[in-house]
Amino acid sequence: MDFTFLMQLLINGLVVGSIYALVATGFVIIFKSSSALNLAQGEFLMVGAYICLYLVLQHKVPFIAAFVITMLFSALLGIVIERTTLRPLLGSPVISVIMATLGLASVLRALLQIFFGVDTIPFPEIFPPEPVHIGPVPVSIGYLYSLCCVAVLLTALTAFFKYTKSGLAMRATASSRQTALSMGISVKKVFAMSWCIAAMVSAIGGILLGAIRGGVDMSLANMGLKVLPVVILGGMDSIAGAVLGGLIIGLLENLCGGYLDPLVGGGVKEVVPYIALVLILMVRPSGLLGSRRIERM
Amino acid sequence: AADTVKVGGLFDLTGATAEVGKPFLEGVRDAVTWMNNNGGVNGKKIELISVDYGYKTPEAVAAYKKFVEQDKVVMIEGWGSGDTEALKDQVTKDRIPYFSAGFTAHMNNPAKTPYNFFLGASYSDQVRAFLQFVKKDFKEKGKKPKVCFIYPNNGFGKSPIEAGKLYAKEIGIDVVDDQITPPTGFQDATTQLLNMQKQGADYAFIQNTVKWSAIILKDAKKLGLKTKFFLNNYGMTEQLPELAKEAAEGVYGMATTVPYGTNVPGMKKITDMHAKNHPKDSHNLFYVRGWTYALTWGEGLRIADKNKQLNGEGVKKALESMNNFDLGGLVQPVTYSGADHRSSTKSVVYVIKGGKLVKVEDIDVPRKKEWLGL
Amino acid sequence: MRERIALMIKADMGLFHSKKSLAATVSFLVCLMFVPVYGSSYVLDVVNRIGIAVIAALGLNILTGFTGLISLGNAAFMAIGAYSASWLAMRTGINFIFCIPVAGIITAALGMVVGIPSLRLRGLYLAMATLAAHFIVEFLAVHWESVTGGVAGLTISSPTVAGFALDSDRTVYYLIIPTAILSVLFVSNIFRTRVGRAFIAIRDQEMSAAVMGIDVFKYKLISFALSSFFAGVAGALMACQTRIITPENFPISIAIDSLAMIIIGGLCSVIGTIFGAVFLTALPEFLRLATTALAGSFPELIGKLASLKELVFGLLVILFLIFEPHGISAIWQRTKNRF
Amino acid sequence: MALSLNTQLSCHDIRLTFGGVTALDGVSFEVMDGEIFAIIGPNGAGKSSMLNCISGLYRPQQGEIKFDGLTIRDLPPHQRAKRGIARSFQNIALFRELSVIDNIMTGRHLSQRAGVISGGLFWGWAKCDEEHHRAVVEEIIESLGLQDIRRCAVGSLPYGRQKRVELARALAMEPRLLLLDEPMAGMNAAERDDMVGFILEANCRRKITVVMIEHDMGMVMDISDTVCVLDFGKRIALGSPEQIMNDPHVIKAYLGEDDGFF
Amino acid sequence: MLKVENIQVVYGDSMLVLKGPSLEVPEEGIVALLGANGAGKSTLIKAISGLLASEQGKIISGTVLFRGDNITGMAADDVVRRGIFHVIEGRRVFQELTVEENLAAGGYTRKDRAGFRSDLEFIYDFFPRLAERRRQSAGYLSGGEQQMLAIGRGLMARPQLLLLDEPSLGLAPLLVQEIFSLIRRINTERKTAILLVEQNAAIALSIADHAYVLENGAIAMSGKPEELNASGEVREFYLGISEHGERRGYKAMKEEMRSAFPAHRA
Ligand SMILES: Nc1ncnc2c1ncn2[C@@H]1O[C@H](COP(=O)(O)OP(=O)(O)OP(=O)(O)O)[C@@H](O)[C@H]1O
Ligand SMILES: Nc1ncnc2c1ncn2[C@@H]1O[C@H](COP(=O)(O)OP(=O)(O)OP(=O)(O)O)[C@@H](O)[C@H]1O
Ligand SMILES: [Mg+2]
Ligand SMILES: [Mg+2]
Repeated sequence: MDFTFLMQLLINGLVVGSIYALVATGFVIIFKSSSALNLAQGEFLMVGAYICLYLVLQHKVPFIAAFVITMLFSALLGIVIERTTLRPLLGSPVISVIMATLGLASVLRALLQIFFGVDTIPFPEIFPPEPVHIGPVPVSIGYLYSLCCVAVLLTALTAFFKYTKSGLAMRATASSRQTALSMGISVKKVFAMSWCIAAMVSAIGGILLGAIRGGVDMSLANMGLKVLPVVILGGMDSIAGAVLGGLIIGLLENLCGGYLDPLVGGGVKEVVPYIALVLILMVRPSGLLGSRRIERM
Repeated sequence: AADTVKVGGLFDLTGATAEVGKPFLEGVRDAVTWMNNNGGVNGKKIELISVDYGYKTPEAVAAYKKFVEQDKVVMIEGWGSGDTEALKDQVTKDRIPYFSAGFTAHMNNPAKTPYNFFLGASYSDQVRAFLQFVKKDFKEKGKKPKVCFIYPNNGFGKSPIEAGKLYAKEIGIDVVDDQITPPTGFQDATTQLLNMQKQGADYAFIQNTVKWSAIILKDAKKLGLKTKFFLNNYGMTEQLPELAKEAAEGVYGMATTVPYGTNVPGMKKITDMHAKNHPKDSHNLFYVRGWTYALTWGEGLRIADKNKQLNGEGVKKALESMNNFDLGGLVQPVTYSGADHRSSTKSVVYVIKGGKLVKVEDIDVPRKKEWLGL
Repeated sequence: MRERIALMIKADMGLFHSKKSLAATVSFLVCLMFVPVYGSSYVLDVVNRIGIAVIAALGLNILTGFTGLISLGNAAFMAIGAYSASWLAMRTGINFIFCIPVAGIITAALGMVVGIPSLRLRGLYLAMATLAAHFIVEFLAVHWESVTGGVAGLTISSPTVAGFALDSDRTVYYLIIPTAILSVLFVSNIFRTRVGRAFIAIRDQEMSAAVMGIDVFKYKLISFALSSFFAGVAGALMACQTRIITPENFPISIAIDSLAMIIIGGLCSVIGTIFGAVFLTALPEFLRLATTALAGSFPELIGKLASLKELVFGLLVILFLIFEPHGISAIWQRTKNRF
Repeated sequence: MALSLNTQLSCHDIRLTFGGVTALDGVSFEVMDGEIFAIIGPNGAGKSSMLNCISGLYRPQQGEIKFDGLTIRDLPPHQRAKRGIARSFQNIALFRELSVIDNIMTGRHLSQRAGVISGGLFWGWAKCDEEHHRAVVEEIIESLGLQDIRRCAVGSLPYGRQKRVELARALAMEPRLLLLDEPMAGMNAAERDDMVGFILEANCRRKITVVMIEHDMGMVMDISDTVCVLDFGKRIALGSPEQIMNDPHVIKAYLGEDDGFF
Repeated sequence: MLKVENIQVVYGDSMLVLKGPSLEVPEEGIVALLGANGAGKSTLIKAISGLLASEQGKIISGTVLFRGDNITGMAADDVVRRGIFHVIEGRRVFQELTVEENLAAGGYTRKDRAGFRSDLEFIYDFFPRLAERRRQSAGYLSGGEQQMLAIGRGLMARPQLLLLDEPSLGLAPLLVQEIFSLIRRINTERKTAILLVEQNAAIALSIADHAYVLENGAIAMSGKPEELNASGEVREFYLGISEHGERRGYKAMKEEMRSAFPAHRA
């Protein structure tokens, strides 16, 4: 019984963590090209989920097609946002860019509210409702999809950043924009590309989350804040870190929820990621897999 | 102008509770329009000044001050627990009746909060009704039923828990566990449910709003739990089966207002107004709840006006003179008195069957004096 | 020659660059004195909130603007200030007024504890440690019921000064606004002296600051302490103003608002902080009034108008950053130079 | 030449590695009170690393560093500054957002006393103190010819000017030992002349011991009293300029056969 | 090849830094640009390469022509694609990237893979220190190594016109000589034209075909190296040669100072 309980916690931690990892990846992509934190990440998730939902419910588009259209739309949205908001801010300090993403979050939320209202819209059942059993542990199919997505994205993005010219250009741009420009790297294109990719990755996350929760509403955006410790724990510039961080936080939350919550009367699950985060950062100041800051005179 | 009565309305249309705030506002507004078209307050028109405060307490406080000083309203239709708590002393001082859509029991004791009102059985009375139901429903001989409370860690969540535990003890039910969920923004309640399973709870009461309740129910279904779930009057809504799908089947819950479209005498005007004003919106019992609130204080305004006391204090008195005021079955008949602001102690139990809310029975909880404010 | 230099030094060091700006400031302060006489309690409520926001944002600007340590812990510090002042006043019966500075000091001490990770963490990683502090404080506020009253919070009776009860917006005004003015003065002074320069040096070039003899870690802690002192005082004043505090009074959005204030107002500008606080407190108020007025004529649109409010807010923030990345203080400088 | 024979700084058997890279490998030397000591060597030889060890930014894995006979090996940088060690950096490390004056004022940090509270009140002595140190700084500004840019933010100054501000900032500390990392890089002949003047003045008039890294051999050979040559982290020569100029190892590793350019 | 005509540049709307200098780089030529600190040399070549925009600088009048095309105010990345590469002053390496990635970034606009590899080999051959550190983060390199890397990136791009801003900064004497012979070699072998800003006037003049002296944002002098070498002013300010025709030494200056302030601490 107790072993099953542990197994349940572990497996649930991993699968829930995979969703965190997925969302965190979106953060990392933006960070890797512009050293900025995108605080509108949660809203990006929402946009993806709502668009897909809208296509399926209002226009009766089959799910796969809706998914593809959502991807295209998100890509476009990424580009539009880059054009209108980020590009004019090219020379500004990073903190201003972060603030702008906060403004962006407001705008996106408001637009979604205007178009889709504030009600929770039920998500069509795109995955079979029956869970699959891993050993004794039932797991929702949505989570399995998210595990797969994470695995695919991890390899694809890592390879992209490491081996492709565009990946190199992104990293160079994050390091120094002016120098990147002098190499002939189009900083604008790099930004457009990274926002494009980030928006698409987020849309995948949003759709999966919507499907898992069964409904989409404004509270989906909270995921953005929730995933921050994951990104930091893994290291802000590491895709693998985001994945590792996601899984660790997922596990940690579940283990603490399972074993500590009953002792102190709940709520530990919410703070534990942060406590762990601070402790780990004291040992590894740039997260688990993040690249160390270069301080050298 | 002298022929209007001003009422301030604090609503949440963009904040954390917007999805219930919006139909509630529409209900209140349609009811006001309806009343104005049907004689108003003895010929005077009600002017509802509605403000969206985005569920942010400081904005509510500021809006309140503007209502009182600039707009000179006679009463206020408030909303959540944050604004109600923050303003409870102020409204007493200013003598402004203040209705809220939160059902926390400690707002129904006029000795402490003489100007606060709400309409329907308090959260605590809903939990008591649940416990009575459990007592009756549990068939295994020689064992005490075990119940668990699942609630978020905030004022709303905690509000009925103490009352529930006391009453459970009183009638011989074991409360085996409390499971605390985050206030908002979780998508997984597995650990809480696993813990509950470990304790072997037979019944669980979820004190939460519908979308979070749905997530808990879905996880429970995934884990294959045998526990019987109960929801409060913000969880048991028409939306539950849509969000939780199969997981909602067989789930019980309390309602203080009838679901939209229920065949009761008071419903016709509501469906008519709805067809006229929002033909495209789908509506739910929160819309009905908005109506019931407005109709109730509309009656209060009418009595106060008849008594030539159309001011805060007069409206309070008028409300406190209501005895079994019937709204055509939309809500339990309303009774307020100067010593007791419990409009009713009766809850109606519903169950989800085939994706619909089906009424099971009424449960009346005794109106005990010592339960006032608890 | 010597005299010339001495004169130059005097001119450089003054807070006011001209007689005119001194006169303008003094007349502004005099006007402030009379606000309670003419303002309604609604106006006073807003002005009081602005005053509190100024103090809190000023604290954050010390840390983030001047020392370069991004913090998301401001709401937590305000909460600590609010709870400790209230708890003290309730437990010991000391006049609330005296509890305010004590709360500031308690917050400063805890702020230093939060600052310890700054020994090793930089930039956004440190920001995350302060965010952690926020959630830990929130957790304690909810669970440490004997001190914080749990989710129900604490209710404070209004303090009295020399027989006057500070129980209305009008009277609390005379507590909040002078405190805000003193805070502004204090912080402006700090940045004319070595402590302020040390903060900026650490922000710009930490290693070279260390080589100049600045004990970097110590000054980071001082910055944390000073910053949280002001946040704590702001929190205590907030308790005094609202007279009921619960964990829900200090959501993370307050910390984010503080950050927005100093960025939109102008990082490392004291006057900018004031502008930022005014802007971000008054704007939602203004937008709400506007949408309410509109909703009076188009009641059907109230839902959409409410969202519009948020849209306008977000757009304004973005436009501001795009057209004036250095904040309102830069605009202020330009207009001032024109005269 | 009236050089005292007191050792001011002694480095013994310093070894510094970064992962696999050995930056310094058993380097030892002594610097006399009041002398001008030059460290030269090819790029990547470990010269800057050596200065970093002395000023406390790097901590060598092995070896002993003594200043005035007391070990400073384990002191953090700010405490070494307190003992009287100041420095400039190879890649300029000024406080970019501060004005020239304020940059130099940070050099007075250790001599000033104002704390948070007295500073915040800015009353009485805190104010006097500030004025007094301001005057000292004005003097340095004048002697280094920085008057015209005193209120400029240093970030936008040309490279050469920034180097000069860096020197001023170090001098404001009134140090006993001044470490200069390529003080004349990026300057033309006339500016070099000025810089040499400033260094000599610091050394002779202000009695500051100077340890400097420079690639301008003409200048190094002319003004330094002792030269230390590093290559691949090892000391390959130490001696007077004349000795060094003729040392075959040094010629091979660093100077090159053709000395046409200096 | 490159023609700059009466170009005026301001920083931040107000500060006029370039007051209309003109300059020309012929095909396959090496042109040196000398000038005091703050004269505006870096500004001038930033104006050519389009990097001004990222520093709040603006060209307010004048034109820059490259092979007859007007490239005034063109975006920096487009300028690179046209074949002009700017090695920025002050060792601006991508600190977080490895040495090899830095070099690869230098060759970002190139299409030929084979040439890319052989150029990489060429650079490692020339700067063996870089080869040793190829997998290390560039931020940890010594100052001189970073300078090598910056120059190496310029070579990787194989531009038609290379703008070098103080390439010898912080390099050891031996290496300075090598770098300048390398510049010569690139110029003759690859037919790359070069515009060189350099403080080491002697060596710059020794390889240049033509030279300009910029003072206070305007061209004060220009001509063949020999002509400049002959000018008294250049000799005094840039070459450090005294009136008597020999290198000015500091020995005397030191002796003088030491005797003026004799009393050293005991
Ligand atoms: N980004 C900037 N903003 C404002 N002013 C600047 C900026 N960059 C340079 N300046 C100013 O422009 C002038 C010319 O600078 P520039 O860097 O072009 O000189 P330089 O000749 O290259 O000097 P050096 O030899 O020191 O490199 C200087 O007075 C400098 O202060
Ligand atoms: N923090 C560090 N991490 C890793 N390697 C380092 C670090 N600091 C220095 N190194 C390495 O140590 C060696 C010596 O560097 P140092 O900066 O001391 O050289 P230098 O003699 O000053 O050269 P230059 O004349 O080029 O400035 C270099 O190869 C460099 O890569
Ligand atoms: Mg070096
Ligand atoms: Mg230059």
